Amino acid sequence: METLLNFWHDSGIYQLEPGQFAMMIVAFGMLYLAIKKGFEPLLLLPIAVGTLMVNIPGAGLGWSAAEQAIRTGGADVLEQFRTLLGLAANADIATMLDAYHHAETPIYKQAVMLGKTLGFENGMLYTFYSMTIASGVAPLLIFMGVGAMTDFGPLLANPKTLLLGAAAQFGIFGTVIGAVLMTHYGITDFSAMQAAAIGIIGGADGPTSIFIASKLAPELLGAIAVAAYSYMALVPMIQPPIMKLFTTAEERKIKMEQLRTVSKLEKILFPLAVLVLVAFILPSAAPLLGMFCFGNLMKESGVVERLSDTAQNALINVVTIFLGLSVGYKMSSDAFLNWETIAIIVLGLVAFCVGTAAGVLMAKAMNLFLKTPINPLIGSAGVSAVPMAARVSNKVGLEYNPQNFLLMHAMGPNVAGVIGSAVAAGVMLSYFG
Amino acid sequence: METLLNFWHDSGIYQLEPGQFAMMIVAFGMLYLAIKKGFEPLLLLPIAVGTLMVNIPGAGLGWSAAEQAIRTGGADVLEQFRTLLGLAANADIATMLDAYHHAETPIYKQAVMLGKTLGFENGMLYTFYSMTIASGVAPLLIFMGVGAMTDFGPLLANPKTLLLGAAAQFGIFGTVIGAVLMTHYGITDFSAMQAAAIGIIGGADGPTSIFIASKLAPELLGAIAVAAYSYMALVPMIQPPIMKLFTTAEERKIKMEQLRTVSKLEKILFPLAVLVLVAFILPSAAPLLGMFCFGNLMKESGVVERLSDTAQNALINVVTIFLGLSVGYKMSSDAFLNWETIAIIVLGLVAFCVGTAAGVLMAKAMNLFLKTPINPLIGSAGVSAVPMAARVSNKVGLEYNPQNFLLMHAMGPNVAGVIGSAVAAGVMLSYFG
Amino acid sequence: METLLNFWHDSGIYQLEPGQFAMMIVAFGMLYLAIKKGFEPLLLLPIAVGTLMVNIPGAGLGWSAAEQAIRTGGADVLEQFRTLLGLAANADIATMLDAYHHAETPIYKQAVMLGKTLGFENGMLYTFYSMTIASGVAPLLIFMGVGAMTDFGPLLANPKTLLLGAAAQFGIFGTVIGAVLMTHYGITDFSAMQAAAIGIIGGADGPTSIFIASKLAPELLGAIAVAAYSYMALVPMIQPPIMKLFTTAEERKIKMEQLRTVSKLEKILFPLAVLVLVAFILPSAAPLLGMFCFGNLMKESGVVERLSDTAQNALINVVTIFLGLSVGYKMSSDAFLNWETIAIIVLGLVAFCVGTAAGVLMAKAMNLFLKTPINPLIGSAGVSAVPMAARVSNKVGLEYNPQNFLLMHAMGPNVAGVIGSAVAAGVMLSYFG
Amino acid sequence: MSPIVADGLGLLGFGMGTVFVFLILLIFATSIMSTIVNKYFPEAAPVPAKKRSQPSQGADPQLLKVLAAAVKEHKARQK
Amino acid sequence: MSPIVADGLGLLGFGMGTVFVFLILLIFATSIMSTIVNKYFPEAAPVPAKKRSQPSQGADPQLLKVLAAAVKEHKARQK
Amino acid sequence: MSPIVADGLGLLGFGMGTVFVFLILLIFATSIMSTIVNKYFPEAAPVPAKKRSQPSQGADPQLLKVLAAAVKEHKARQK
Ligand code: NA
Ligand code: NA
Ligand code: NA
Repeated sequence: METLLNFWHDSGIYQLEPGQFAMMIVAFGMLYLAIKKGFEPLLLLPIAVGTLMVNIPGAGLGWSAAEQAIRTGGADVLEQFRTLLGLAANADIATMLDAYHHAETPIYKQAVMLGKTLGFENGMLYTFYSMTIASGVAPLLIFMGVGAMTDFGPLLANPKTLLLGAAAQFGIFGTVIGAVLMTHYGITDFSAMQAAAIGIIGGADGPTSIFIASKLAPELLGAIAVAAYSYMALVPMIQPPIMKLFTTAEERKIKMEQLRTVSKLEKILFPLAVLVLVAFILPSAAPLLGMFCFGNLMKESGVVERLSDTAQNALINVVTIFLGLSVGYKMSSDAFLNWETIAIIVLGLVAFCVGTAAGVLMAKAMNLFLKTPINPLIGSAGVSAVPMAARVSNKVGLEYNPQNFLLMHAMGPNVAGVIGSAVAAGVMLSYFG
Repeated sequence: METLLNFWHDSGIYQLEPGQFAMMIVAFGMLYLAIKKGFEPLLLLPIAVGTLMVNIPGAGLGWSAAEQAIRTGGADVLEQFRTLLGLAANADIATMLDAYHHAETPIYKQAVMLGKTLGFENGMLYTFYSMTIASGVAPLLIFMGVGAMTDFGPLLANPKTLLLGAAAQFGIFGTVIGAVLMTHYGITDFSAMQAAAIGIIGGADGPTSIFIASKLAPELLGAIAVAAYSYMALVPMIQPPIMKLFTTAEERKIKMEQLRTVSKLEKILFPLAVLVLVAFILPSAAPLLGMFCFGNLMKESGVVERLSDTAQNALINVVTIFLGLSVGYKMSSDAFLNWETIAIIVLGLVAFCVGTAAGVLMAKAMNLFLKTPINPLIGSAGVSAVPMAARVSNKVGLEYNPQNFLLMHAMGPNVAGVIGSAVAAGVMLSYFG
Repeated sequence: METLLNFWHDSGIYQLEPGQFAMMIVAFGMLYLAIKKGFEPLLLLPIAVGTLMVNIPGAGLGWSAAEQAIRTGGADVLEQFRTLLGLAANADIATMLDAYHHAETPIYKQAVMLGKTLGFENGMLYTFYSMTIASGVAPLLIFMGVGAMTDFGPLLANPKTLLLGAAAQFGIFGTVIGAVLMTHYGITDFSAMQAAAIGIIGGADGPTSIFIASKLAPELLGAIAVAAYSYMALVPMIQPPIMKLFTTAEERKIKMEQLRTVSKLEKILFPLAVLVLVAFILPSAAPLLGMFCFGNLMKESGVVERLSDTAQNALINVVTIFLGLSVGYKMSSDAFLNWETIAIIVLGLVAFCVGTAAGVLMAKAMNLFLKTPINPLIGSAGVSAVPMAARVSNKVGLEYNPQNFLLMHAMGPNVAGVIGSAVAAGVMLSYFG
Repeated sequence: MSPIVADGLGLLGFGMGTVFVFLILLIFATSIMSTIVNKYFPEAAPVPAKKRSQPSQGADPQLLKVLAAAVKEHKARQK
Repeated sequence: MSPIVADGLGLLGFGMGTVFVFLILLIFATSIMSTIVNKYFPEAAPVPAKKRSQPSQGADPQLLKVLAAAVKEHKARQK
Repeated sequence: MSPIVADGLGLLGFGMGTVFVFLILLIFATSIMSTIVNKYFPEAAPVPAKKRSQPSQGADPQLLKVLAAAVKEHKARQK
């Protein structure tokens, strides 16, 4: 009878907390968006499954060895953790967990190590998170793969569109100001680092968002990743009204002449030029842009096709699977179900809108100086979200001039936006580093 | 002359122990079975090579940094290990190795760390074993890949065949009883955890067996893995006599009507249903079944084909290579060449027979209540060993009724058996956790 | 204003050291060779990018957590490192870095761990290096992939060509003598281990060179890897003059009869025979040759095609990417820009020449005893550099006898050279182990 | 009864009990799910998903020619 | 001005400043590079490289390679 | 003789010695193995292994599906 009772106490229903149940609903919502609506399914589907898993009551998939030890260890185990955490001998488990989660880095790391030494094990999702995100490796490898898929031809044919990619980053820093003001007026309680991590959502670049969040505000990583990928999927709905708001029908009809062909050598030299500029101006952007340029160089050099192929396929796919599940580790109810998440979602939307507007307005400003005007609709592509944003420019353009194909012209600012937000990420790392 | 002597002392022939030689013979036997007889070559071939490697005298491929230090370190190194292991100052190397191998987890882990700090290195197979099996990662990734290859359509078309997959798990728990009784009567000296790990062989599921053995009885992992994969390969020889023993010719001729088509949405919802049930009822099965359902969801959702492809191919292949070699790490002569291994092999055979019989008898029992009877030959497929067991059902069925194709009907209990043994594995982890 | 100044101090141009600039030039030189000249681009391109990255001023991609802590940590952090490194309380950062880099293994490892415990992180390239090269895993996996690509058919048809692969290893040990004499006469200051690591360049085998250098002389790894791959690419230019110097026109015209067909079973048994010989004679060669034989067995067994495929493609490509970048970690200016590098380059060239000559002369020596003479041009293929060296033999042969196709005959000594240099590597590990 | 035999029987009881409870619940869940799906979402949901993997209508003669040539060459190479 | 607002404005200034400086420098670098390439290395370099990825008329060797791999894999899976 | 030169000569001797001993033993082992194989298992062993990769006769519909998918992916990649 007693064992039956134990078994019931071990079951999920008995242990289920309302927050966990709510997060399961959130996970199902993400699955619906990913599968039925096609919202960035490559990331949202694994994130959703990771969310489900981490919220399974009692399974401890997201517990470190330390948390495992504190929750399930005997009196002598608890004693050692109390000493390490500097707690009184009668501190209960909730107090210990709280102290552990908010411990300074050295103590935190020693606690995890103590747990492992005592024979406890890290949960599966904690292991995945440590290996892929906390180490920074996974976003970098995805950046390498994205680099190997990127064609800088349109950008090289019309390098001044780099300015559009620069302007659109205003979405990032404008959002930082928004987050900072929300804190200033007492609406939220974001630190400067958290505000910066939230702002990067406006870069419309999933791996960059995850990379920066893992460095500056890991506690917000779940919400930031979900917001970033969701809005990237919503680009076709968010951008057109803004694009139309800031342009006249006349401007939208501006026809752009065909791009010149770009030679192979230019394409090979471009990633090297970016890398040298990074080295000389903004070393803190070196990991992200270095791996990106490496991927692109593998592609354009044409001599390492088997490596380029692997970077674009097997490797990026493996990393994506683990990255998605690992984000799930940060989707526990206490990290996600609070006002900060709402604020992040609102600010993320603002970021996208501001970035889109800044790109369009920059294009209009450039037209004041250029002999051959550019169609301001391609400015919105500067937020990156490759190639979705460029397709949106093309589609809106066709609505007003069925002969005007903007896709290739928009690809220039589009890939410029990727570089732009990686630069912005580097600034943030340098500012807080 | 002295150096020549040293060289001879370093050579393999000089150092070769009879046990190592015997294990090399075992390895060649496995290679013969894998290559010539086609016994689960994907696993048995790497396991055999791992076995060869770990038994190379003096190469130390299976030594941890601690063992390397104890075997080859100087006096000061030995001194530190004696202190850590609590041994007298005159303890010899054999005593130290023995103390190290049987040390409590905290001491064991500290010894490995001490070895590394002193500049010694883990051997290759020890490294692979730690990364893939001890961490639990490799079996989970294989389960994900298997999930991505599994079609639950036949099961969804006839969900009551889940009962056959449940009944066949009797092979697992019946074998536990067998192992326990052998110990009770003094034939062997298995602990309860070892008995449980041996029982899981009856699940006819290689990765599950390795996963459970690594948690409950790592010292038996080699024998358990080899037994599990060997018997899975022997399914076409083991099952038919038992199937015929428990059925009448009339029953074997029962014709089953064609299965209804199953909609895409049902296939998408099924892995989610399993995952929710796991969350609510048996959280300890979450890692195995979670990854399995994740793989299946990737396949069925149809929106992440590149991830599903990678999970089924590149990733599972890489993991299989390392998993096989790593099992070899547990194939040292002192771990394998003893009566326990014989007992495990006998018990594994019993497990398969009992599971097969239980599945068949369950089908017959169900026919007492069902209007449309099911062919009891599909009951044997409940042991899993996908898709071998289902093919056996089909083949035996065709012998008695050349028009009766049971393959699709047997696929239902066959995949149900996978879920069933993962559930059984969860029960064991929960029972001893 | 002050912050602007800080920003300028953070920039790369401000921090750029002349050595870093020079290494960037070196990197661009390697890129030119890899992309334009086709010099082993699969390795040289990633190495070049790694070199660029590690020399980005201030980015710290090659810093361990300890170096990161010493360079950027506060007073209390420095205090702890001074204590660990046994330095005076007023030791400055340069002194500390020097002490850290030259610390004994236990202290070095404790320093890295201290850095991590204090919350600092290993730089990206340091992480890659630790995981792939320091652990020894990457060269071993490449060896496995190479094994899965190797056809021992020609060797089995004419096993006496193994002697040519043995003779060519004279390049390795002759170079060791060269390095040792340079030290003896005060030209350089190589230790015996460094001399051995340099000699292995003569094996014409990239992964073996990296593997041995990482064990015996990690401080020279960058130069050794670059020299090894560069000379492998230069085989078509280095070898022909030497081959002609040591042969008469008559000898070069010797026609060899067609090789017999080799049965599948022989091909399966050959890697096992190698592995058994390794086990009995030279256990220290077990990791390299074990993985090589494993790869070959996967290929020849024909029963694990999906594993063999993965070993030859996805896995080896992934490993190559990381291996190349990781070599870059050892391409810092202070490790590369010195006379040792020049000496290594000179010695590497000598190694290739000596090995080539030894192979050719061995063939001539064998002809004194053989009834059917062999064409001494295939002797040069014994240095390995598969399949480049065999193609060179073929090409030179065709120059003198347009009907004499030596390619298949040269493949025998060519793959024998791979085994030969792995054996030589084992001898070195055993000698210094 | 020795403690290890008790453990064995305990595992047998809990184990087979849990396996049956779990799979019986899964039968119910699956049946209900299937009923709902087939009643309220009959083949509507799967269509767009299926489209992705459906072989495009119309046989592309050139493609087939290329394929035939490829297969032929592949087989020739295998010999 | 509270310190966090100062941080925000600092980030805005440095951030947008650096982004623009970086990308403007990149425009110059790219333009100069393109000019030099098109003047001194006009299409000479790319030709041999391009050949690799250009879809050749008739039988595409890369396509054949992919097909061969596909056939091999398919057969392996069928076992 | 300085110790490092001694080390070098030692390596030379042991190294070339071991390399030759190893490879000469391998010649013997290989020759014996080949003789036995060709005498007692002449071409019998390889046949079943070869069968696996033999192209099946006739057009395999599943094969064509795989090929179509391969072409699709290849073209997608080429874009
Ligand atoms: Na962006
Ligand atoms: Na089963
Ligand atoms: Na060689």
